[in-house]
Amino acid sequence: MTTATRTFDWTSDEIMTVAAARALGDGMSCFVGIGLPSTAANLARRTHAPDLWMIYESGTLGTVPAHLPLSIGDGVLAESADAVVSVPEVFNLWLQAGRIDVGFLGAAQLDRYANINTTVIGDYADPEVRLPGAGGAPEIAASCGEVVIIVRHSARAFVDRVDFVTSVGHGRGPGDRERLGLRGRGPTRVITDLGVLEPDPDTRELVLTGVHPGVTVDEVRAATGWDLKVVETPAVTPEPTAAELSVLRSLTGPEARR
Amino acid sequence: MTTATRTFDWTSDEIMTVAAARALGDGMSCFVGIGLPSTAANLARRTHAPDLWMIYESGTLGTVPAHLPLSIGDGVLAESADAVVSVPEVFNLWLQAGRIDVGFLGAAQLDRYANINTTVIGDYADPEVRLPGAGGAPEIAASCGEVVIIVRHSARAFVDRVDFVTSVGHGRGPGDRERLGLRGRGPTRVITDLGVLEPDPDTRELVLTGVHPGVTVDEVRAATGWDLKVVETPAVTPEPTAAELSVLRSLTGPEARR
Amino acid sequence: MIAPLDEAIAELVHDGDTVALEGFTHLIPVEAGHEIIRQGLRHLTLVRMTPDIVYDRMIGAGCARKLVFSWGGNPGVGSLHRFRDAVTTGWPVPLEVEEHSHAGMANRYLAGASGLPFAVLRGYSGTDLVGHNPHIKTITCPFTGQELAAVPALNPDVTVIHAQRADRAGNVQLWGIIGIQKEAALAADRVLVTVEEVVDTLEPVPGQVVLPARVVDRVSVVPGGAAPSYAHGYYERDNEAYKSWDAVGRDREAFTRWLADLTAAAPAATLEGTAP
Amino acid sequence: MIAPLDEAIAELVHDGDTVALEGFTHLIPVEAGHEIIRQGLRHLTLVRMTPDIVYDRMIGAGCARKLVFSWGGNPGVGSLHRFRDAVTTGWPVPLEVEEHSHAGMANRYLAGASGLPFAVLRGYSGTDLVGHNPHIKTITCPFTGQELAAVPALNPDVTVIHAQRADRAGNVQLWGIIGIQKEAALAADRVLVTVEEVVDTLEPVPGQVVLPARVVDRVSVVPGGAAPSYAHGYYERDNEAYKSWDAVGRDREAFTRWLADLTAAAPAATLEGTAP
Repeated sequence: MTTATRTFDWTSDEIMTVAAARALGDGMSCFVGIGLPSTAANLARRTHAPDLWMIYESGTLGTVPAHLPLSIGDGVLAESADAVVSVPEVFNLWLQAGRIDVGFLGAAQLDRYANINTTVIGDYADPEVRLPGAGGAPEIAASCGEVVIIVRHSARAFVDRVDFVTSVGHGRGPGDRERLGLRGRGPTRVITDLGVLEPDPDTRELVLTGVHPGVTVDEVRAATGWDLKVVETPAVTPEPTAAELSVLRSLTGPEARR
Repeated sequence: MTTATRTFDWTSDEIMTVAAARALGDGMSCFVGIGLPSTAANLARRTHAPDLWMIYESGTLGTVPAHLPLSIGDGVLAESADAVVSVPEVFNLWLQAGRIDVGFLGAAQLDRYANINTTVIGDYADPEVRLPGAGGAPEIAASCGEVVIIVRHSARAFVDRVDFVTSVGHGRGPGDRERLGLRGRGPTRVITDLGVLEPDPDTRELVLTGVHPGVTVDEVRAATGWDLKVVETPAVTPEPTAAELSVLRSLTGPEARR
Repeated sequence: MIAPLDEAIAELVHDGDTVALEGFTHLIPVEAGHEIIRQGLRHLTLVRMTPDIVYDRMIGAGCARKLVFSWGGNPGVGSLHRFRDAVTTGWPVPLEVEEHSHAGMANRYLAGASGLPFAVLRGYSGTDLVGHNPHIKTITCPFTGQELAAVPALNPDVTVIHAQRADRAGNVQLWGIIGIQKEAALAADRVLVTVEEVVDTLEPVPGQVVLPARVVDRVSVVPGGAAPSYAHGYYERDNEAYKSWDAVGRDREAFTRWLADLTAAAPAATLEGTAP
Repeated sequence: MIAPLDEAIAELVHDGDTVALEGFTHLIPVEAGHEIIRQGLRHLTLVRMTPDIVYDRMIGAGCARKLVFSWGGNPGVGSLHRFRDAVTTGWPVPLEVEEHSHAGMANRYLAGASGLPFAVLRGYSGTDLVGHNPHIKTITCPFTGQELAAVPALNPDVTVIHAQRADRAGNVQLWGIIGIQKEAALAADRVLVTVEEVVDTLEPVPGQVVLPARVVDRVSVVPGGAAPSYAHGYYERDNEAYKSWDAVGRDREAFTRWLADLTAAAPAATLEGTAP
């Protein structure tokens, strides 16, 4: 007996974003990276987490943007913020001081210990691909209470060891964050377009703990560049609700563009 | 033949303040201490130095107060300032960065090398007199391009060696400021109610270079707690002009009080 | 979030705490200091760049075992006699003193607010503050070899400030001379803000500092709570009060009478619930 | 003080200088960058937290020998192809790269503006940035023994920023997202500010930063000078311009044509004095 392939009325990017949004609790403070993290955080604030306190590295604290910001320093972030502070202040007095509950990051390359590379693919001195670089990520990964990573799943992105550690996840395993003086707990969830990975409490290695509806464990393994461990019974992500999809599409659809 | 004693139509405090005001060049930036320095700086700005740029440690930059501020943080300083910044900013980004031409300080005790004591008279652990302490003075004395000190002359105030070095003048002599890493030139003039003292270019010891009208060198020597050296022909301070006195009295007279 | 001053002090301030009441001449939280006296708090380490008459009163009342400061005087008037008496004779209780320069104190708060254990500054070099304060050390620049001063971060258990306004959620807005209040609040474990008024919406004001509600523990409405200092846009400095304090503070008996009057008076915030 | 842009650039920027054009997404001094290209400046060390299309253009035009930065991309679009080409193939000239995190760059400017030789931060620990950048060192807290990161002060020869307004004396006012502009300007030896307009009086605006005239060397009136980025209160971000740059920057020939067009056009400020 073969399973009939069901067609969903949402995309893999959409369930990734919805799953990421659900990772944010109401009332949390969240340091938001641009791109997918920003979409997910704004979705959370418009659904289950109306008191999510969003902070962007451009210095906008407690911002409530009327539409999705197009860049990290979009004017819509400043207009609605509790306060707008300078870049040194956002990093020193807010992030470094340990005031932010969750950091929301993307990645170009991610390894089995959730270390992040956004610098180069290949050798640093003679790179195959030159990526944008660190931005705020190293200190977001170091100082937020925890880190949630959103990244599309592929064997090119999910590698055994990143070519360059731009931002530390769990280093090479247990005790590394403490040894490095990193105060936050580090990545607690990696949310992809296929499922959810979490660090094993003992080894700190990323383990597949959940899959999105219609995704098989073998598909996730094939899209992962190391021998991915899987929990006994991976959870299946609840499907996006009509309300979640409606808000998400109002944020990202063509009508949201100015 | 005896000299007739002339009566002046100004007080010794007034000529002190006028002489101090004249020490400020137009267009200079001046870090202003409260009390006599503030009176002198505001007099300068209203007479020969209309573009004097005054900065107070309360964070008011380029302030043009409509009346003499009563305290270092008087509201009149904020209302008229080019910018109002925080206390860390005024000390770090403005004073420490070396942007201020002249620091204008008072003193409770001053020694032959123009070191300033505003902390204690007597032993630190068991003081005869507990004074207010350092305030902004140590770093004003360290970082301004030069320092002008205003203090009333008395043998109790002008001592061979201060009981406590709150703010460094010329240390114990030549090379001391450089050795201590103090970037400004230090005190270039001490203006009192009797005359003007300047550091000897070679020894850095304060030398009497000028007396106010009607003051004799012997009087100054008697009011100085060390064997005061005197230049060959001390200058005599030009008397306050009618304009200077008029502005000064409008600043300090009863009609200036609110 | 919004609570009467007596409740807020009772909740946030405890015997033995390190407490900073900040406000650089402007917006000094004087009424909060009075309430600390009324509640008979003891063994406090009081921190303040410019201890003035509010700390003179708290020291005279015996609240403090230690004072951390950079300039202690009655601004524009003269000395703090209760402070002097405590330092020189130990009345009513001995007062330990740790003193800095303004630059040092400002950077200690800034480091505390920034989550750093220390701050670096060009300061103190050659002064006798160094020898009398073990909290001033030297650090060498790893790039240039230059020697600079290092001071430890200051992280009060409680910071109390006064501001012009808060909204009902506890977002705080202050303006005019902004001093060290933001850094002192962000450096503290707990934050109490007394305000002139609570409003529905904080209309932006040029030169404002906004402290988001999430870094504020309690807001107490205390109109005039900064007097005899001033609140920009609300009331001016009462210079006569500073001058007249000189005679009270100078004399132990006069001070003791002042103290009895203060502690006899119920705090404004609880008056309506008090029997005659 | 107030001078045409071409004169101001000629006076303040020289071959081999370390030059920072700052503006964190907002108020990017794009026209000043174009004028640097037009004047054919060479061997610059370009400094900027977020090199975006203005630095892609300057790098493609061969102005730079080194880039000091923390995030290099076309925000919301993708890569900077001229930057990539210079780094990976050395076209048109090799580009040395020194990279930091945002926190590191912000603190480098802050130290530079504060007259300190270095800054301390919790940062970089465990990252490969440390091994690839000799300007990241470790420092030990003299009070707690904790290890922290140290980065050297950044003091550009010239900082260029764009602001909404200046007055005739050269006092500069900017607001909205204020970024790193104040620190970058105060860290520099020379400062050029392009502005949307010069006004008689700078009416205070909530959230403003004011740079007093005495820290500004030249003000040039360049309306629209931040486009395609935006100037809060004046114009919005031109997202299409960012997107369409991708195709131009991706192709050396298309870029070379763009560059020829740019250098053929006389700068706006000198148009009236130029023969046809």
